[in-house]
Amino acid sequence: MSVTDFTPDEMMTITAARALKNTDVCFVGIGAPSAACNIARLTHAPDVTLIYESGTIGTAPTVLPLSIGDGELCDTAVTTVSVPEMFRYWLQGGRVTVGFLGAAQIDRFGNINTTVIGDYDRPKTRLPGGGGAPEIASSCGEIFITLKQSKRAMVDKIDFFTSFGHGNGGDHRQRLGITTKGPTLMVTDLAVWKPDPETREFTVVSLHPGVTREMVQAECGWTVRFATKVIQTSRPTSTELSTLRDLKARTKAAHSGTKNGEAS
Amino acid sequence: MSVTDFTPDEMMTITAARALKNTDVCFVGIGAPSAACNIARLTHAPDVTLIYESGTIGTAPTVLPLSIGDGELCDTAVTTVSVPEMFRYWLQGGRVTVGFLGAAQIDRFGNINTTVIGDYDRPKTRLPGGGGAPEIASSCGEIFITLKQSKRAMVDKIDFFTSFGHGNGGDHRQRLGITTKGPTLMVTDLAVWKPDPETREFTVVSLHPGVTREMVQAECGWTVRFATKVIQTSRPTSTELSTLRDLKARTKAAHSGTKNGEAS
Amino acid sequence: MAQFMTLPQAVAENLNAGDTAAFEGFTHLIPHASAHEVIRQGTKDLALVRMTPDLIYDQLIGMGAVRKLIFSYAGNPGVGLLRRLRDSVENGWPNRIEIEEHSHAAMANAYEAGAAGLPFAMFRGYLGAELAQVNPNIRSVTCPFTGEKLAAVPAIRPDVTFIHAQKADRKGNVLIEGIVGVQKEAVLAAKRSVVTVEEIVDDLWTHPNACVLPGWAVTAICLVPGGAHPSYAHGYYPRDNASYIAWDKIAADRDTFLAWMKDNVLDSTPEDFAERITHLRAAA
Amino acid sequence: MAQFMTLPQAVAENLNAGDTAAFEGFTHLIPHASAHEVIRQGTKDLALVRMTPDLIYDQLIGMGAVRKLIFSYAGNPGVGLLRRLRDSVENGWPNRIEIEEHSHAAMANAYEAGAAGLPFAMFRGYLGAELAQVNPNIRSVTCPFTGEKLAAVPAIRPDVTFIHAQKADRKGNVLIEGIVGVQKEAVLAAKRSVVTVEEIVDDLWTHPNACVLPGWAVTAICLVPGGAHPSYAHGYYPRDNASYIAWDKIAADRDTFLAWMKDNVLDSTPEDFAERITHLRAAA
Repeated sequence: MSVTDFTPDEMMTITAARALKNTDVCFVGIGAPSAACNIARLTHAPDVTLIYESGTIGTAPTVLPLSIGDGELCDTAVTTVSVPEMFRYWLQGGRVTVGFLGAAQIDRFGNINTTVIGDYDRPKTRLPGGGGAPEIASSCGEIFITLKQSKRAMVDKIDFFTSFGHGNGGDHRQRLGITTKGPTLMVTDLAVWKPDPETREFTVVSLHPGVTREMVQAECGWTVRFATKVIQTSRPTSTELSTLRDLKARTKAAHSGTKNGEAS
Repeated sequence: MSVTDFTPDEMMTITAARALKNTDVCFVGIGAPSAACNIARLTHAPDVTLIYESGTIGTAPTVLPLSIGDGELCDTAVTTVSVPEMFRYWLQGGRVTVGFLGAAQIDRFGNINTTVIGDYDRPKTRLPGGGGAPEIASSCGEIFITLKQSKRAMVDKIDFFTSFGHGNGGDHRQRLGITTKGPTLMVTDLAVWKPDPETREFTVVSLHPGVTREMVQAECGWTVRFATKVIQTSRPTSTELSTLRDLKARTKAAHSGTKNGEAS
Repeated sequence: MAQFMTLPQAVAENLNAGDTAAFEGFTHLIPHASAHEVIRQGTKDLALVRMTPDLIYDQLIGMGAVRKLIFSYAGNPGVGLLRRLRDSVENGWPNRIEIEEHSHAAMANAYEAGAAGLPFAMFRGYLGAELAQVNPNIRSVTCPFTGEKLAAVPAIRPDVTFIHAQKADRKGNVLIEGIVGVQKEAVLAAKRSVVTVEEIVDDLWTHPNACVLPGWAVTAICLVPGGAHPSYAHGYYPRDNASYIAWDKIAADRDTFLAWMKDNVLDSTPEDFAERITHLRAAA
Repeated sequence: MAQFMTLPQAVAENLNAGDTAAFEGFTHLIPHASAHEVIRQGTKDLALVRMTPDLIYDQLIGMGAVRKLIFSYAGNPGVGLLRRLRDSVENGWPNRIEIEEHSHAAMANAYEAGAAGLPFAMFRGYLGAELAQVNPNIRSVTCPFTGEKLAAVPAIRPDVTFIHAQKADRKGNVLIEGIVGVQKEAVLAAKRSVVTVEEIVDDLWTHPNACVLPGWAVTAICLVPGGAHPSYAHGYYPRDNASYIAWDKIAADRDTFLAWMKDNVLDSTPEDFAERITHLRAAA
């Protein structure tokens, strides 16, 4: 692959990374958010503060962690606090500007389900659960979401409200007494979405290079709304691409570096 | 002074020290309690755990601290925690077996005033206030009190209930939902007092050598009750006395070791 | 006052059938050796508490030791779902466990409240979150000054907490460093505690404000080098990521799982953990 | 993000007349230099918060800068009472300050709640204590699980908190070590914060779990060596006990007090603190 070609996944990570500012304090979810946040740090936002719920504040890993508590997150952090302190002083204290979440299931209002597929008491699939998400969703200044599009993930009606986005839309957050902005951005492998200022429904504002409206609709379980003016997402720069690929290569080397133990 | 002579103050400190067990976890008030607790540690109870409200746990100072937060308390501690943690996890958590308090004003039920002399809103004398005492008095397994007797200190009615002892006596603590024992021992420069099992009024159970009942009454503002059987407090041993005098000498040398600064 | 003893003795003395038990460690210092010893001793009917149930709880559940699970995120970190947990919840194999589910914030606050001797924890949480509708242990209190309604959950007070730590000194003072998670709170919240350590030293020689549990606040200490494998012990050995990835396949099938448990747990001892980290120490 | 600046500039930019201000430090690291700068700038009508008001609050009160005091223990540690505070409360000189009095447990919990963004703190306290009858800010909440009644106090949320710390790195990350008191909570609870430090270094080189305030959580950092004198800075200089003892006489008389304040505060600068600790450094 030449440095001017890129995968939809790379486009997604790099676009998500661009949304973070150098002054942001970001609560990082694992998976896609972690890659995006670290690319931001390694490119345009060297001073962005990355926080993982394991208690590491201001961390700067050289490889992506497999878990949210890998040793390198602590080794490179400004400080590492206990988990109760993390949730009390740092998240609930209102010090986090951006919470960056992934999603197993999401609806058009940015409500997320990572709890169950099917009925809560007799689930078809028991998912991991909310972890930090319910309070990340309400305590962070705003929420960025990143996920790979599919009809299974982007659904008309989620099975369980693990974390609250804009609820039924409009001023639903305010009516529940939530003072933070909630989801303000969703970056998928196909497009960039922002909530409509009135209805709060996620609306496509930018299509990634080579992506059509039909392609976005084909991988989304609700009828997609497009902004009046839909632009094209800027292509990854060669710096962005090489930074991401180097990070992924370092990560792969590091995580396969241990032999399979005899027991776990 | 020969090693067989001793002052009433020495008798008080040594008698108070004897009450602590090697397995006790003791929350140490400043002044007389601090001397007694450290004498216990330096004589019969080398493993007693001393906690000061500044956050030092398991401290073993070589000189008595002038304040509850002297640097040596931290230098010699097993660990030093924040003040919120001290009051939440260690005191309120129910881990302290003995709280050792002094008193500006005390009544026969071990209720203590260190807040005001006179009316609260227009006090004759504004005292320092309760500090840790209100919750030490309710959260520690039991409370030991040590003070020099005087009619000014031991009064019929205290001006302010800074910390609760046995209230009006009897089961007053239980009626307030307090589950700890409260004051179980008072050591003065003249006698050892314990609460009557029924009324909870402090009752003299032991007179220090050379002290008469009249001498105890002369320095007490209420009519003193004596136990059916009043014994004589054992004289300080030469080890106890030399340990105490060495500690005081080291302390004096250490605290006068800095010149008076030009400003404070 | 902490007693030094073997892990089998510590488990036998401190864990009873029917107990509420917490095994804590937030990705780091997960007490694998203790969980395996519990499985070997066959203690049943446990109510298990843990913010992040992962491999050890998948194993305990799959072996039928568990009656109830109190948790906030049940996954194989960085890999996927817990297949033995799913089999229990979705299919009732080997038994259907009862679930009490919270958010991380709730669990962290509930441990904190337990350590602080409080009956409940209060925090700003669960706003719009559906867990509040399916878990009757999520209630509320009203601020007597502002009128704000805040979430309330019961304090966590385990009968016994198991943790793994870097070291203890000979008086039983325990040092935990790096990602410290909720271990201090989980120990202080519990009636009894069992701490496995990488080594026992003359002096902890650490920072005055490091995370230290005084010996008198701990029940039992057991020397089990490698006892956190395949999680890691900061300063001793790194995380064995390959084992986490491998677990996904092992746990996918009941028979594969049972065979693996026999070989690696039932027929093993706490001493076997030391060997499992030799290649990791070398790599670190 | 922390800005490095002089102490006069930090005080001028961050403290306004009428503000609620906390100067914290539990015996250790008391921000004397900051308090003196506030007195020199003549900022008035302050509501001061501090668990243990000692010399600096006696000085601020005696100079008429204070409208209200929120506290839990007002004494000269190891020496006696605060004579300027007494003169204000008992005789109204130079003005009668308003008093909001708590216990240490209440104040510590209230700072903790402030740092945690909560409107109030909840704890088991004030049982049988008369303060609950004279302070309308002591209320209660009922546990929604056990029915136990617990004490409640409003969170402390100062407009500005002043602390002194050992060091900062060039990104403004601040290290506090030894007896850490409530300083972290007091800074995180406040809208703005001013931190004086003994030195500014390239790297804090400390323990991963040390008490560190990230630079982005602090407003202003000022290099003021000796700025805690006559309290102490662990690792730098010991407590100047003689100065505490001397204060008792200085504060006993209004004229002696005013003369001392002119010589040692009004006619001095933050730079003078470095000299005041030279003899202590030598003794350490």
